[in-house]
Amino acid sequence: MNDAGGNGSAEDLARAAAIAIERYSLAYSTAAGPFHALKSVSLTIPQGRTVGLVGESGSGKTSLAWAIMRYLPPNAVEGPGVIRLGGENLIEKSPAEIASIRGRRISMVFQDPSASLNPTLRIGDQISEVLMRHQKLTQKEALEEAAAALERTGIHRPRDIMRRYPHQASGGEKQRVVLATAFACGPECIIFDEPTTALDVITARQILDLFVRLRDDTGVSALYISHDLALVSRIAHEVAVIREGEIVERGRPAELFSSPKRDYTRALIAAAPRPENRLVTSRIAPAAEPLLSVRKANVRFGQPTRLQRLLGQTRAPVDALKSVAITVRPGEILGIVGESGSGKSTLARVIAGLQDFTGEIGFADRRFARRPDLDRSYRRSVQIIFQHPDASLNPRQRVKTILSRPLRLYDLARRGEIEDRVASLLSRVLLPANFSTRYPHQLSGGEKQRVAIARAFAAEPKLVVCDEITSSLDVSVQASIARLLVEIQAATRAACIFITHDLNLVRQLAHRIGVMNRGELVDMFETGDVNAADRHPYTRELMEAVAVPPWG
Amino acid sequence: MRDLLRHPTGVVGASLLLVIFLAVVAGPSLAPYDPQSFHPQARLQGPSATFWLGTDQFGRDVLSRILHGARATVLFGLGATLAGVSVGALIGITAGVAGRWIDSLIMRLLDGMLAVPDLLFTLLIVTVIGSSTGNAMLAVAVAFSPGMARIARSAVLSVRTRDFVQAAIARGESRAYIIGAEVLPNTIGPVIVEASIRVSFAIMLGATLGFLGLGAQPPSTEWGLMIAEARQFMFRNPWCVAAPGLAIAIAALGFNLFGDALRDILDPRGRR
Amino acid sequence: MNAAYFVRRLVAVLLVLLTVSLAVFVITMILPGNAAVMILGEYATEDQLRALSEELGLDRPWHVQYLGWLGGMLAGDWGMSMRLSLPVTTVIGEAFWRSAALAAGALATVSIIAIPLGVAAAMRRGTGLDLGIGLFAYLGTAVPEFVTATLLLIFLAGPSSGLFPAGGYIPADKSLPGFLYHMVLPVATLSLILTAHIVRQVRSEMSDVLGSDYVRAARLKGLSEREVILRHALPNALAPAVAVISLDVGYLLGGILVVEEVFAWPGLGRLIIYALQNRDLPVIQAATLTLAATYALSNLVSDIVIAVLDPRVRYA
Amino acid sequence: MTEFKISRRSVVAGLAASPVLPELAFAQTGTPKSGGVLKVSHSTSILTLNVLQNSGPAEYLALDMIYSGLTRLDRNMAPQPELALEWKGENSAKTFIFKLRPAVKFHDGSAFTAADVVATIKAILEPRTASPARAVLDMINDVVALDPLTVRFDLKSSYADLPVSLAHANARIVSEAALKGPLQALNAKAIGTGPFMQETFDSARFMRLVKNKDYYRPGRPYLDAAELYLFPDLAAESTNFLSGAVDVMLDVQQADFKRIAAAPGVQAQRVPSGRFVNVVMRRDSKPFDDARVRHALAMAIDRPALVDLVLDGLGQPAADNCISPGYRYLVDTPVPKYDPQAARKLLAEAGHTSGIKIPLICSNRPAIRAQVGVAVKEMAKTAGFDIDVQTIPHDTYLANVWRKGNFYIGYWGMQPTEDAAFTLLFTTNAAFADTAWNNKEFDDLVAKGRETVDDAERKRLYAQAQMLMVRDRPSIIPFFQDVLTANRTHVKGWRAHPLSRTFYTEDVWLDRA
Repeated sequence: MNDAGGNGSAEDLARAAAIAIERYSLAYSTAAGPFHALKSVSLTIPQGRTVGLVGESGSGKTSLAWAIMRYLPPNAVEGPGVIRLGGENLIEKSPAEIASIRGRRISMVFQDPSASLNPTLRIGDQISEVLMRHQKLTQKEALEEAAAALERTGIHRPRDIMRRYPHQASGGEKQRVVLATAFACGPECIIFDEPTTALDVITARQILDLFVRLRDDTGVSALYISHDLALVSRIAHEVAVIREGEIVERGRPAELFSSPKRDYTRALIAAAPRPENRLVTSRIAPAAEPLLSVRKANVRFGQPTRLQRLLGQTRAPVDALKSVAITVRPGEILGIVGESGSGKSTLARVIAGLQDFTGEIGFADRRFARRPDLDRSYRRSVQIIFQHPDASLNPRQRVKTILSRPLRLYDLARRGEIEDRVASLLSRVLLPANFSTRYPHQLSGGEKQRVAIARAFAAEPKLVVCDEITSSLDVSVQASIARLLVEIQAATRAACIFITHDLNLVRQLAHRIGVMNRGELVDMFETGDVNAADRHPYTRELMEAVAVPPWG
Repeated sequence: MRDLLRHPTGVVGASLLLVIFLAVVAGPSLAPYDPQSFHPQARLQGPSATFWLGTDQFGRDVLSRILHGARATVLFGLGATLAGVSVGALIGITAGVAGRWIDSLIMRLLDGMLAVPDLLFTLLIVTVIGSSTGNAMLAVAVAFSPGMARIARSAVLSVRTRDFVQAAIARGESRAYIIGAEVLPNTIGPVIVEASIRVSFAIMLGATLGFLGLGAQPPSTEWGLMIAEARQFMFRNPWCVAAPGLAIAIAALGFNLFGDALRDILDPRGRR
Repeated sequence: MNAAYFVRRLVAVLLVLLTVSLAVFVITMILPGNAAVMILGEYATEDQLRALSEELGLDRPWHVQYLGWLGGMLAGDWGMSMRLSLPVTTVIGEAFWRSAALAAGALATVSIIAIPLGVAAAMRRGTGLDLGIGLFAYLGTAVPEFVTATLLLIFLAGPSSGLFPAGGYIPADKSLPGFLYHMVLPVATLSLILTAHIVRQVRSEMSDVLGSDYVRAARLKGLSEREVILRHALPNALAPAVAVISLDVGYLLGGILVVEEVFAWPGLGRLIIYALQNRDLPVIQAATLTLAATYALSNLVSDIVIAVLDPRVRYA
Repeated sequence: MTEFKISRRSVVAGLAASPVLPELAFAQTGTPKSGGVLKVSHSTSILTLNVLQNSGPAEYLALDMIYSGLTRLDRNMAPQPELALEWKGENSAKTFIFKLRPAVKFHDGSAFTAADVVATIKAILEPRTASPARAVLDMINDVVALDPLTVRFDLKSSYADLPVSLAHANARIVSEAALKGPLQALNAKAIGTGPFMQETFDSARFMRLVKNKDYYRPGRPYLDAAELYLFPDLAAESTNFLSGAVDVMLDVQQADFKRIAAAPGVQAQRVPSGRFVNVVMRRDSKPFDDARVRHALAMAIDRPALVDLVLDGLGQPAADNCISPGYRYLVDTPVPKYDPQAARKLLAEAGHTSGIKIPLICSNRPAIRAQVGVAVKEMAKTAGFDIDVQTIPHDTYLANVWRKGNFYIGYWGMQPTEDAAFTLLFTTNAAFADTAWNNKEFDDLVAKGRETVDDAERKRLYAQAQMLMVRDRPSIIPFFQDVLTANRTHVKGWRAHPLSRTFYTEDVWLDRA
């Protein structure tokens, strides 16, 4: 366990440190025996500095946050070790003392802003109550101070926002409110638990910039917890990597990335998608005959029925797709990038025949104008893979049944051959043959997504639509799935539409990239011309917002 | 199944149900006396060595009548719920799967039937088809079906939007396969949970019908009827009312606890 | 609460009542042993039966009868009760308010007892109090109304204790204390079962809220436990609790039938049982519709209350 | 007022079955005080106040207070003068002249005259009125008002008991004016000449009657008012009565009688009556066309045990003879002994060697029918009768089984006269014949009995008729039920009456200490 810097005794270091954690262990007693979440962890957050804590899900990073905030579930068993806030050991504090410390000397910002605001209370009250509790302000003074705090977050028309209820504010606005609340009482330290993950890329970037500005203005020390190494490295003075409850390595970001000492850190860095190491080498002739050509595709949601119009409930309909046109050439990987709500998933569902549309789909030499026209041969040659692995497999069917279904449906294998065809499909997605008898709940997220991929390619499709298939996986698993997809695609020469919000990842594997915004295809370019002059302004805005790892 | 045994209410519920199940299956053979035979000299006696739970107004042994009555009462509850559940689930699933105007038509009808309280709805039907155990069972089944239909429908709607069903649709699977192999197996869970809780309501509804003289008729040994007949004599031998009342409570409690435990196990979020 | 929402809900209620009226009419039309036999009873001869059924219009085709009846209902002329030879409107009018008093009493008692109990159980989850409340809740829903009513009758109204009157009714205008005094046991029976049912629902709603992110966030802002519960947890648990109570109004209306029979409370419940036993068709149809209308309207009222409590619904 | 003496024999029989019996003969203590409100609880609802049509137990009480008939039966079933002061039968009881009480007013102030009597009797005889009294008055050919205070009855055949029939509960006098309007109007508004006037009538809850100040019997009624409270639930009614909330409990259930009798401040009354439950066996249907089967069933029922089990001892075993103790012309017929072996042998003789399997239909109202059904099933089992008891709703029973089925349970109140009892069920053209006995000899005896005025001759004729009934056993009448009522000790003058149709409420007074 190497210690940062290693100079001077632990005490004086601690005095200077806002937060000092020494050899702290934590376990959760469960029916299946104790689960060791933190194993003798030591971590110091110097005054006015920001320490990044990076780890995958289940690494114990959030447990550490709870330990610091003294908000542990009843089945938590704390081992030896000390957590000091400005020299005082929090573990010995009484609940009353802890209550007075929380929000005043140390506060916390959560991942999902909309969940951490009380839906039945106005926003203004949720900020002022902290001020009234800790600063003993009157309600009027507290509301004034709250408005000022909101002002500082750069939110426009703060007084108007304060009167509104949480469901009337956007994700970005809500996170600004949470930040204002956290900074309101000028705490000594603030813990950030993945504050930008639930936001879209551009808003996330704005919130990050806001965090840096507020931190520098107030000089508060901060613990920034995240799974995104690249992002943390841009804002943290020091980064610690945590794995299964142990801090594997820590150091300044630049050193850590340039010369990682531990294998796990190295794997983490490698897994983070970087545009430069391309996974796809093949070239697609620009003039090739397109396999799929979508023309003037329109989708409108919430069209009031005659009866509703009669009763005067005409809510404005939403146009999810506005005359989108794209083409995909055989063997090509077309990347589609856009924020949530940009219509990229709707486009995927239209192509896969799951969403009614107006306009025209051309496939090979056939034309389809309406969803019911999409016949079985079209559906066999166009397959779709979904984002959430555990929702895309029927929980009551074994892997064998799931994989054999397409074979039987398109009678690609006689009864006898099914068994070993399934085995070969499993091996193609690097899963052992004995997985065929398992149920989905017995597989990990990554393994389930591999089965989904195997199911898609079982039909020997000409086009596979991938709708954010890596977004809900851990970073390291994401990388392996991406590589697997590219290998199978190359082997089968099937075309692929790869939809994602992660610009770095799409630049690694797509031939061409389309950018969508509010239901329109605003840009389409060869991956290489990503920084060309004639890029659409929205594309450029996206490029800046995405954190590119600092090295190289 | 084993996590049912680790679940406190599950254990209590299961043991109560075991007792009830024993009474239903082995009741008649365990009964010390013939439930109908009179013992005129021993009328309205409290529990004694010869009559463990005492005797009723005709001198019939209350314990034997309860053991014989288990079949009439519990099978009434099970039968009514089963019929109500299957009809209700069928309607609910068709509404959930068909969608569009069929769905809204069925829902309007269900709202109409649900607006009438269960007991009143059952009374109406029993008065129409005449009061007897069979008719009362049919009435309770009909009264239960709207509630069950609504639960089945919501279960279907929640499964329909799941990705694995969308994948099946995208593949071009037939509607029958989608319903049969993908949707139905995943809606059975919530339906079973609701059914087991409703059995206790069915038993109590049946007993209330017996009390109002519209359910089982003499000489049946249905527990609700036993209470109704014995109420006149309750001041002289409270046991002939307390014993069947207790039996009903045990059966209703058993199904209730078992249903709740089942719901917690099937619903991963775990309400506890 | 925009007007369109209100209009939509009212239309839904009317639609529900129309379905109920059709269902009730069809059901009462196929009653065996028609009403004429019941009225004239054992001394009637065939010709008298025919004369009476003509007089009551029982021989006209059923759809003609339905339209005639529906027209009458809407115009406020609910016809004459066959046995009581009183206009149905007066018969039901009086009985309705007496049942409404019982229902209001029960709902008030339940809201005062069940909600705090449910909240307490959720806050002290797993302790003795929670288990005790849980047991009471299970027992309450396992005992039919007429058994609870009988037990209350014996122990609280028996000659030995004589605490409360054993059933009966005194009009409020004659003597309010007498009226309330006679309401105690019927309301107690209804409340016992409803409380048992609602405590469990409130408990699970409250434990959901206590486990929510915003309650955790409130605690981590350093607010006192009292503030967290009163300002953050309770308001969010109240709206679903009201929804649950409104759903149980149907359960309550069913219970009233039995309680009024046992405690001789001359309300709508007993009127329906009498009408069913005596095949008094107009009273059956009108009373069932009234009950269904009450239930549908109570759902509407609870929607409004929920909208008041939960801003998300208010600005839907 | 004459105390009621029970013939020794019937008391002994009744006594045998129950250990303690409350004191029966009541001495009249203290001088009556006027004033006060009598509160009465009853368990069957008052559905109609139409005195010509009503049949509910509580309805008889209310209408006995509001209306009066030409004559009224005392507790010995002898007709006493009421609206008629005196009457005499002419040319061997084929015509009757009734002299009416002068200066009597209806509650609305209108005068009572012979025209009202004529209108009422005509209304009763009109089939459309469907009045139960028609069965006992159908021998009237014509009724004429000779002058405002005299009425002449011309009968189709001589009938000595006309004054008794005119005392029928549904033969009370309604004003001519009221009868001009629609009959249904009488259901909710009752204007009679009786001791009490209708004040409020809420059939689901309670009824209040107030004192008729100008009632023709001076000094009566003592009470200021009477209030009748409906308690559909028997347990609630008895608890309410014992807690002192009401003064009189109209009908006491057999199950509760001993407990109420033993309660402090309560006086329970029990009087034998002719109310019976009968097992109807249609002779024109298998297997009851064979007399041996009927006699076998008669021997297969343990009647004293039945009285114990179903009536809790409060009744007397009967011998299938519809004439109960208390009738003048009763013939003491022996109660068949319970002998299942003899019954089984008789059945075998009749060809049913392996016994008989047959359904017995019981209506579900009142509950006593099903209780008797269940008890008979159990008792007759050892005699080889496998009886399947089926309980069905009352109206389905009325519509499909009554007077059509071959084996079911009937339930009948006591009739005022022997003739009424015979012609109710057992003569060939009886109003509600359902046994298909159709015995010509029995019909002649009843018809002759109706015409003879000479007492000894009538006794002989009716004795022969009763012997015929026991010999042929048209239906099994296992017991007669006692009428049970109860009142608080401060209530004086409240008497149970075998017919439970007339209550003399005007003689009741409250001895508030």
